[in-house]
Amino acid sequence: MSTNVLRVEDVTMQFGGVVAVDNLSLEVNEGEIVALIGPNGAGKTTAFNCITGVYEPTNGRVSFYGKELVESYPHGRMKKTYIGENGGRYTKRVVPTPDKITKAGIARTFQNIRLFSSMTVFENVLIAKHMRAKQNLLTATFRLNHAEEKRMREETLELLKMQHLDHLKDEIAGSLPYGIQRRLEIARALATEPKLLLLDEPAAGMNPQETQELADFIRQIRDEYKLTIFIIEHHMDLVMQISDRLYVLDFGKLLAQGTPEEIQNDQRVIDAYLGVSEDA
Amino acid sequence: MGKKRNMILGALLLLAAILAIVILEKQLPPTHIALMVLKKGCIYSLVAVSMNLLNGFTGLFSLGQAGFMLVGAYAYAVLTIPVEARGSVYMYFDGGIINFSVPMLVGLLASGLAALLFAWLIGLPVLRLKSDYLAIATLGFAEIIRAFFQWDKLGVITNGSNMLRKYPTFNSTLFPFIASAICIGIIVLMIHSSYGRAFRAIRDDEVAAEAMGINLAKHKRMSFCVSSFFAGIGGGLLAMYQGSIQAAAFKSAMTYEILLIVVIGGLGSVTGSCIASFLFIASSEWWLRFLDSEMTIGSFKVPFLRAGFRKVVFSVIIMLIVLFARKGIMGDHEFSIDGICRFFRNLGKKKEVKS
Amino acid sequence: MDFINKNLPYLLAGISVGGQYALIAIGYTMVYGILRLINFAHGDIFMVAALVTVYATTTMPLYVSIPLTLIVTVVLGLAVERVAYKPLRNAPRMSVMISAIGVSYLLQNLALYVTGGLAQTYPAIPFISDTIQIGSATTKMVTVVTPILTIILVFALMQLINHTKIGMGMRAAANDFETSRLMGIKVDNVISMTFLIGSLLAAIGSVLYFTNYASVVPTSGAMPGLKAFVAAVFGGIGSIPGAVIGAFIIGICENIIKGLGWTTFSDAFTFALLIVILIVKPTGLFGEGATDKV
Amino acid sequence: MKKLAALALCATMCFAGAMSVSAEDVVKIGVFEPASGDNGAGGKQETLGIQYANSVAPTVEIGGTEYTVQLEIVDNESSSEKAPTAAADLAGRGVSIVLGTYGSDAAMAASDTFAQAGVPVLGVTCTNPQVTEGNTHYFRICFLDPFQGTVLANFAADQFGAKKAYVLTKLGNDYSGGLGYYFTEAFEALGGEVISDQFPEGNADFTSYITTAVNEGADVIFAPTSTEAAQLIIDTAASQGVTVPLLAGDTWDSNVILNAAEGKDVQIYVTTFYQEGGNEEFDNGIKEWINADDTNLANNGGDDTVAAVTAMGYDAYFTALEALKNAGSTDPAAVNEALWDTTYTGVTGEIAFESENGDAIRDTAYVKQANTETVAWDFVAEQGVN
Repeated sequence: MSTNVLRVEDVTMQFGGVVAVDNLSLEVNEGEIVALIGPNGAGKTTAFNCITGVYEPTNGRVSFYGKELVESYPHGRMKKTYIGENGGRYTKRVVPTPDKITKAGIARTFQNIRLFSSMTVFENVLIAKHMRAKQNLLTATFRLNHAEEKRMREETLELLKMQHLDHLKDEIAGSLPYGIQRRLEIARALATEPKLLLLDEPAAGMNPQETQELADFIRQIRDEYKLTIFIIEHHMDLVMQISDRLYVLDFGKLLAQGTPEEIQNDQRVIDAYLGVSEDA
Repeated sequence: MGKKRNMILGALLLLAAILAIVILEKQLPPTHIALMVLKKGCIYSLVAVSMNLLNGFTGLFSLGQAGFMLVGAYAYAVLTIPVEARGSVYMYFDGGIINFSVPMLVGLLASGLAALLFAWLIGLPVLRLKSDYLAIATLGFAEIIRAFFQWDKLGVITNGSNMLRKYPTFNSTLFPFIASAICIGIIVLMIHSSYGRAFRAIRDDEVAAEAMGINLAKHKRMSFCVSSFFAGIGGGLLAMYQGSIQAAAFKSAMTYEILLIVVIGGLGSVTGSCIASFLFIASSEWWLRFLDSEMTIGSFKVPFLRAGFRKVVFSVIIMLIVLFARKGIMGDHEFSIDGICRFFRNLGKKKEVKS
Repeated sequence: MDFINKNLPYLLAGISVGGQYALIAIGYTMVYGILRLINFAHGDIFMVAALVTVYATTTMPLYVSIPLTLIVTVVLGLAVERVAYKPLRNAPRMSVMISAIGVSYLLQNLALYVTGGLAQTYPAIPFISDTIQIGSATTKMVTVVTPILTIILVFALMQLINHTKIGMGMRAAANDFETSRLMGIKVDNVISMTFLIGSLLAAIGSVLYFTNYASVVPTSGAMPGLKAFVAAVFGGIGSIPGAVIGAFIIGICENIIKGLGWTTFSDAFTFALLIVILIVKPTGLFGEGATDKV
Repeated sequence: MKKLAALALCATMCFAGAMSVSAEDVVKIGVFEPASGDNGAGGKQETLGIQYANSVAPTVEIGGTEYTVQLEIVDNESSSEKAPTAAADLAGRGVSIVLGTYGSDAAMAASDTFAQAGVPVLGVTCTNPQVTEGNTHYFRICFLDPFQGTVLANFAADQFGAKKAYVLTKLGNDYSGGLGYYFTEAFEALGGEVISDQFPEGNADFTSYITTAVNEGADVIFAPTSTEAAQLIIDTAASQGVTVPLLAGDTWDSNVILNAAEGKDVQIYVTTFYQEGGNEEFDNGIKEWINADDTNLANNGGDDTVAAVTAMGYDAYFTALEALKNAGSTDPAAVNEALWDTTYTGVTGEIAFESENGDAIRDTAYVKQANTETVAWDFVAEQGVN
């Protein structure tokens, strides 16, 4: 049994009267590629957002390497209107902003690519180095952080080289083709030096060949950077090919979990998902 | 190579500008309108660049600039009025309670720091607000600050709503030019530093910036405070330029003017803001003034020309720029020698295509 | 009784001002609801309406000049939308807002040019300019007329929005601009309609407002405009009842503040109220929250 | 193409800026007055007086040469912020002396610029003491606020036996605040009680202020404000049925006030520099001149009532001519020197300057009451300080 990286316990996210994520619990272990699948609107991205601090979960806890990262319980107006489960179990509110979570070692990409579109490829990746640099506003402004800045630039260039993006480094990110934007977004996430990488539908809009390349790429970065990867995806080919384990979400609830084979043969999953929206 | 050449060229340009000012000052009487416009243009450049840092580079739509300028102007004036002049300035408040005065440069620094302090306090609550709400909240704060400084209970410090005067001012155009150049230089250095990149990342996409480990609250506050610091210094310089100040002058209209300068110059272009400042000040206070008085060419009396026409023409020009040259003079590019070469090359190309 | 006698005038003034702010605030809130644009020029359109009345009454009788004012104001509102906002529909929001500031600047300077910088005296309109006695307070009829008229107009407007096709279009556009365009709603017509209603109410507001405060200067629209906007935000932007209630609250509070002797802060107080509400409840009293999609 | 157009525009602007006019045997007198903003109305009336005077005496003999007097009129927008550049503009046009300005704020703000340019300024109706205090280039022909405030306080106490006064001033306005201050000082010295309030710029709703005055049981309301605010104050006071007298300083001496008060049940008293009828020849002359030109008529507020500031403008012009004659030169520095000893007997009385700050030596003010039926000013008293 390898070390546990991410543990999600009883996470519920309720918007008004709608429960988008319902009492979700899951685990991701070191070195694994784990996928979260489910039909459109099943609450996958919402689950990601709860993990990365974009939303404060209504209830539940998220831990990272055994350390509590996010925890909350229904409070304020939610106290009365909460309709999820395990309402009384959590008593603390630990709600870090997304940047804290990134700093802790969880990086993510977005379903609809979110690059810094007016900045160059190089700058996009360089931004990720900002948070770990030893500098402050004064030293940076007056260039007293010269060594640090140089290190950041070198590391960025190295990363771009490894991702074969170095020839594009001075291009404006927003003007790049879609597939390259995807790769750049992942490269940018890698630059934050994460231990866990969350990928939100990385294959969206790709053709079969590109998808295949992506599959290889994901495995490759896992090995190269010793990453653990948690992925949301629709492309079943991709998911079945690369995942070690899968979680299936439907209407916010966990429907099933297991290896790709187990899931493929799970009647509930076939009913709820596979049979219906193969190519959603 | 390229970078070095640009730096040398930039330094040469700066020297040339200083030389030009020195020559102008020798040639023209000290109150020549050209020099007044240059002085005010320098000050507005600084303020516009500081606003651009916020609106153009960090994507925070703030309309509080006049408020911070007011704080800066007051801090400068209150601290530097010579002790012997206080009696006559604070005539309704028995000379006020401050019985010391600091040197000019210290006062100028204090004007920046005072604005920074206010920005820090205001930033705590308002920077959480999004776009328009932030704009309207900062606008509101500027109005509150204005009322606060006019409050007669604080009259012993601020002289209530009355004018502050008799503080040290500058005579040479070089002073505001160099002061603004230094401040703008610092802002440029910052924009090109790691923090500047973080600010631009926030402008492009807040959510992604946060996912890159950039602490939104902290960086927004930083940008807000730095911007206000320089707006404060700009306010201090403006106080020096005017020779007397009054809180009533720092209305939201002033913020709008600066915002228009920033837009005309191009959001996200420092040189654009500077160029636009000079053009704006010169057109509104000098070049278009002839529109305000009746003129006859031969026996033909030019219609429409009377007091106020200047402002109508001026605002029409502004509207045309806002509507048809949406990116402003410089877009988000910077002025450079290379840029000029490219401009003319493109101009040539376009003509070829047409013919 | 003495207490009431002393404070009744403040309250009356507050209600009256509140009603006038409300009529302006509706224009702000509707435009913002659909275009997400703070129409900074709205207060100036209100001022122009007053100037039109001033100039119209010098040559024609009131029963012509007031309808004329309403028409001219509506045309102006529509023209501003067409010229200054429509070309920028796909531009960043900041550009549109700056365009609005530009229009406001232009209208003020035009007014300055036309009036020659002199304050214009607003004509006295029979009936609503008459003085009446309420309890111990003497005031103008307009003080009483304003809130009643405001409520009637708002009621009519609500009917229009809730029960007509164009009203439905407005609600749809406010909810999701792009989708409603896709669903075949003629968004441009809806926007024009919004500006039409907003300008019409501003014109009516100007008649009431300047009957009370009978002097028009180019900057007359700026402060009422800003305060009406604050009222719209206070009530929850996009919500018409919210804007009206917000306007009354601000009008009354402002006058109470003045009555308490804090006159220096009467404007500042309005903004302080705004900031507090934005921080405590960013969506205003009746606004609906929206979550950003990530 | 767009860029080219922009370039062309810039070029034209530069050209226009570089244009300048010059002629021989012309002496330029600067008119530094607001034509817009809060004091626009007053500034225009003051300018009218100067223009009329110029039409009466278009030339002046200086040092044996006949010079044509050219007026250089610049709008300072009633703003202390715009004043310095407007002043610089004037100085740049080579004026020998400047007249103005209505409103002490702009006068104080522009003072340093004029000092730097070495141009003497003759204040017409800027009454705040700080305008001339401690400088040698700013003179004035009007009385000062401490004097005016005291006169009004005495008048309130003597005429109405007032014990309690409500003083309403405009926030951030040196004229208003200053006069309010001196009135308060004098009124309290007479044993009266003062309740003071301030209204912010752009305020249109005076109901609350008037209500406060009534609630506090004030015997007089003193409101030294611009005519813009005055209109609203009078209107509100009338509609609230205020019976106590409204007092104000020289700014209210304007037909704007008369028109606002027309047919209303209000008592308005003002102190001023000149009473219409004081000089028949001047009155008739200027009325004819105003009525002859639509623009002038509009600038005077639509009728031919002669405002005191117009008379003051008229006198200021002739005082300036006197100074030019005494100087024997158009050099601003010489004019500045000559001003100290210049005297002139104008329609508003004797004009002479005291030797410390260059303030006018004036010891009387006229008190007038607005007649709401005839829409004219009735003379009440000539009041000094004693």
